[in-house]
Amino acid sequence: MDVIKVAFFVLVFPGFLFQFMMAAVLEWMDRKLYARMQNRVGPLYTGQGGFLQPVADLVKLFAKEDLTPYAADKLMFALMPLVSLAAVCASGLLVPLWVIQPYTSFPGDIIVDAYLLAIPSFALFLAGWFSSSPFSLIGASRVLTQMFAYEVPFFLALLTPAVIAGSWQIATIMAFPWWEGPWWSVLLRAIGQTMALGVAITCLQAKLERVPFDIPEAETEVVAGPLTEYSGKKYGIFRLQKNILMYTGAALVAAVFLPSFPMVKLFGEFAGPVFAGLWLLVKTLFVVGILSVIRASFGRIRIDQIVVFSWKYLAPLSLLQFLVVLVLKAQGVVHP
Amino acid sequence: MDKDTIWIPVGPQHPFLKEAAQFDFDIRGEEIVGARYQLGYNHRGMEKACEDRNYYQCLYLLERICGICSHSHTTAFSMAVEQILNLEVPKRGEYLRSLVCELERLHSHLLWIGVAAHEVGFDSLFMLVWRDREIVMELLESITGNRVNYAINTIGGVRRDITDEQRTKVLAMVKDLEKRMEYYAHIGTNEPTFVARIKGVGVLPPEKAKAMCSVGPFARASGLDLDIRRDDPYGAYPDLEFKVITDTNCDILGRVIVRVLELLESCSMIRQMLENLPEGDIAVKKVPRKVPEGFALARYEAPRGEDCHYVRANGTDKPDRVKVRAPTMANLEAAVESVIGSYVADIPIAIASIDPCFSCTDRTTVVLNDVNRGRQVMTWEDLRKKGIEFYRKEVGISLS
Amino acid sequence: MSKIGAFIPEMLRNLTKKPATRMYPFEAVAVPEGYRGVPRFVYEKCVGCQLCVKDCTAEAIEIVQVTEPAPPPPAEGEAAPKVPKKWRMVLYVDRCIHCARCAEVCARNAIDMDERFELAGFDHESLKETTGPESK
Amino acid sequence: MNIADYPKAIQEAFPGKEVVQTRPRRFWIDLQPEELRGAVQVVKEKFGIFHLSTICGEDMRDHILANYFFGGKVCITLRVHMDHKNPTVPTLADLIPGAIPYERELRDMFGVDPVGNPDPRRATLPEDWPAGVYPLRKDCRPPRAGEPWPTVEVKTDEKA
Repeated sequence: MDVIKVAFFVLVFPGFLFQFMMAAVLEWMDRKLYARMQNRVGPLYTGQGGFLQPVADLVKLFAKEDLTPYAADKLMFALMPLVSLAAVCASGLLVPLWVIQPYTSFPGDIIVDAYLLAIPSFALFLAGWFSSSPFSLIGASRVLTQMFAYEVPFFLALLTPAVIAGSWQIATIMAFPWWEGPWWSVLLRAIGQTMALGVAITCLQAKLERVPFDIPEAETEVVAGPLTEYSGKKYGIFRLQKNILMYTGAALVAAVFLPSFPMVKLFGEFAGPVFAGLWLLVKTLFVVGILSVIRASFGRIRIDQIVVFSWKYLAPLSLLQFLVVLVLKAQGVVHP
Repeated sequence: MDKDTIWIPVGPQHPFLKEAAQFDFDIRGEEIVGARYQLGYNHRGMEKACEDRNYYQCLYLLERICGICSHSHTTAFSMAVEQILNLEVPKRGEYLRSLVCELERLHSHLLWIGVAAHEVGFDSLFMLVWRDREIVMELLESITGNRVNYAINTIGGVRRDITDEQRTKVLAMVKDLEKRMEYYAHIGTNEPTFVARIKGVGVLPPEKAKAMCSVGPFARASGLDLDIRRDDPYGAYPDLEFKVITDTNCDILGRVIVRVLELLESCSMIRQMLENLPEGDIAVKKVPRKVPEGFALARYEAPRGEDCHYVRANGTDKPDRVKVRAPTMANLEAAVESVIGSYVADIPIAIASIDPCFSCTDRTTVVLNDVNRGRQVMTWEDLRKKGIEFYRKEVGISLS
Repeated sequence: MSKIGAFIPEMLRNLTKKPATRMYPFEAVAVPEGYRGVPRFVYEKCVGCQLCVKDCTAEAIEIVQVTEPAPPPPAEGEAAPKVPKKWRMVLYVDRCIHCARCAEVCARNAIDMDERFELAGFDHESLKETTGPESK
Repeated sequence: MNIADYPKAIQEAFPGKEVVQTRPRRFWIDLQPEELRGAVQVVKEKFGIFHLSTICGEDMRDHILANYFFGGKVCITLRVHMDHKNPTVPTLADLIPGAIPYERELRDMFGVDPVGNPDPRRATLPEDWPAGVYPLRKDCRPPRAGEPWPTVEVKTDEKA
């Protein structure tokens, strides 16, 4: 019985099938918002309001011819899409859709999640490196350079709520009663959290390689960067991986930074987890909406500019808010 | 080339190139240390083809040199032929020609701003600018009968008159558009991610621009005070009041500023022309089909710069030689040189900053079978057969 | 001075605006007056001077005489009745560049431009249009 | 300088040459190839016209003509007449670097050798274009619609 439960957990909910659905929904929402902000209509004809367009795109890609370059390392070239997909799907399992999740919720899962989210970038780098084309090589080196720029601020930002809650478990961080304590302590915590949220969302945008940080895949400069040689199924898997990454990354940010409510206490044993899950999804949509606005309002910056931006502004900012939180903690105002 | 240097080919097919051309860059890390270009992918043999066609056929053939500055090429060509024929185009005809020319400049510069934004990944600006460009395109369609190849010129004048209704429509459009352009000027010079990509990139010092014979907004952004409309006036321009916009930034920011300010200048010129539109004929009534022997050079300020047409007539109804020098040809060498020393990421925007149009630049080729190398020109049918055969043999899919 | 996020207000404003996209293939687009479509041939007016053929840049026009069976020989002592020549135009729409030079050069106004613009076909043959009197 | 003063000044600057004026702002001067560089210096220094608009080659049947258009407020055209057999012209690459692409085009299209041009590559023709075929000369005639495409047996130009 347990095997079936685990299989359901991994493959259906909140595993692959659910993540696939969320990826499709979020991509549709992102594309629609992006289009409307540019005064266009966006996807329109597949399903109601183009709702099925992401799925249709994926089906089309899977039906297309799959080419492997002659000079590429065949094994790594084929393996990298799967590795990155596996990593993001695993990280999706860690997102607590209800309060305490069986099998995957354990103390320290936020660290594991952060590392799992870093694997796709490495996979992308290796994919570009082993496809042996000049554009792929440039793209691969850009992936790595960019990763050094955003990864450290992202980790520092994720630490803030963990330090406030005094736990390395996402579910515990979510359950932290943020409304308790004197008003100024709540306010200070909120300021620290907001700064961390800004840093985290910026870094998430860089992790997802979207404008203004789509430097590795800059279409007009290096064709598609590391993915230049990919086509058909392998490219489809990379695309799917990117969309699932958008869901898991946004869900992680939404879970640890945006306020949660004790749903179980409010709505009871049965309805509580359902409401908790729905609330998390609403927060995820909100984060993706912000990501879309960022994507629409900026141009792409250069690789040297993102390194400068990240180490001049993002890293000091994340250090600063971390310091604020540590001081608050030492003064004993964090724990009510 | 040492072993640290990678050679990257950009083109003939590359997402940033809207037309085919080959650029080779030697890069070390992200820095460019060498650049070359090779043209010829868009050769269509137009100069040669003109020698086999009569003047009217040439006129509409030359209109197809380029989809953006189609009016420039026909105006320059008909100006050259009119010079040989000693025709005096009626004032109203001149005004209408210049009106379409300025409208074309509006849509060309708006197109360029959109393309430049797209090259640096600023797709929202690209979409909004092109949305507003559509207004100009529709006006041109209603005035001339087509969106792209206006075909309003004929030798000795223009073919269509403008109605009062269209006149008020153009004036209203100009008023709306001016407001939008001021907004784009604000965004183009203030949005930090956009400015960071264009400031100090692709620098072309004035001396170099002078030596490389640059033309148009590209040269004016380097501080060269060149404008055929003022230096060698034609059409309605002697009667109009306008400033020649120059900028001393010498980089892509300067080119954006020059183009945006030229848009506003064009708007004011359109208003002047429509308000003082003279009455009378729009074209010379009787134009001889045979052009007497002679030669003429017409210079014309196209949206991208100076457009030169040289025509030699030999007394028949066909020209003996037509030479077209499009502005991109003059600017390309300088643009490619200005990239050296900047980053790989700057290639698209630096090349695009001259508003390149390779169709304008290339014009001749004939495909011949080369027997010595055993290479043969493949027909479409042969290629298709070969593809089907390949798939049957190698992949095991039957496509037929 | 540069301002971070100078474009965000415009983006958010656009969310409430109606999209500028036109649903073209599903909703018809009206062409303006005087649009240059495809040459339309009025064969009653044509005198077969071939000027349009000469001036067509794309060599897309052919004007051919309609061959008709010879009229019955006239009766004795009568002059042969004058049979006007009839012309037929073969237009290769795939070559036509829609410059309207043929309409402009025609002295008899036998050609004008219609307003068609959705011209496509799977082969050259389907884009060949013949207008003129039916040959008997 | 006023537009009206130009004819006299140009005639003075090129003594012994016939200056043809077709329009108020168009001047045409016939030269031999070896006089070209001196004339360019005069145009640059005396009239301050640094802008070479373009170079236009022409096949005049009995000889080859290259027009150098210098465009400022007036357009001075230097017309260089060359032999049909072995046309050569001194390069302007050191005086006006912007002339390099035009000279390459001239070489491709008319077989005129710009002696001293630093760029030996083809300008616009494909790399396997047969050597010795110059498309814009009058003896090279492209096929019209309906005619078969020609197959020429020539040695491929290896240096390109």
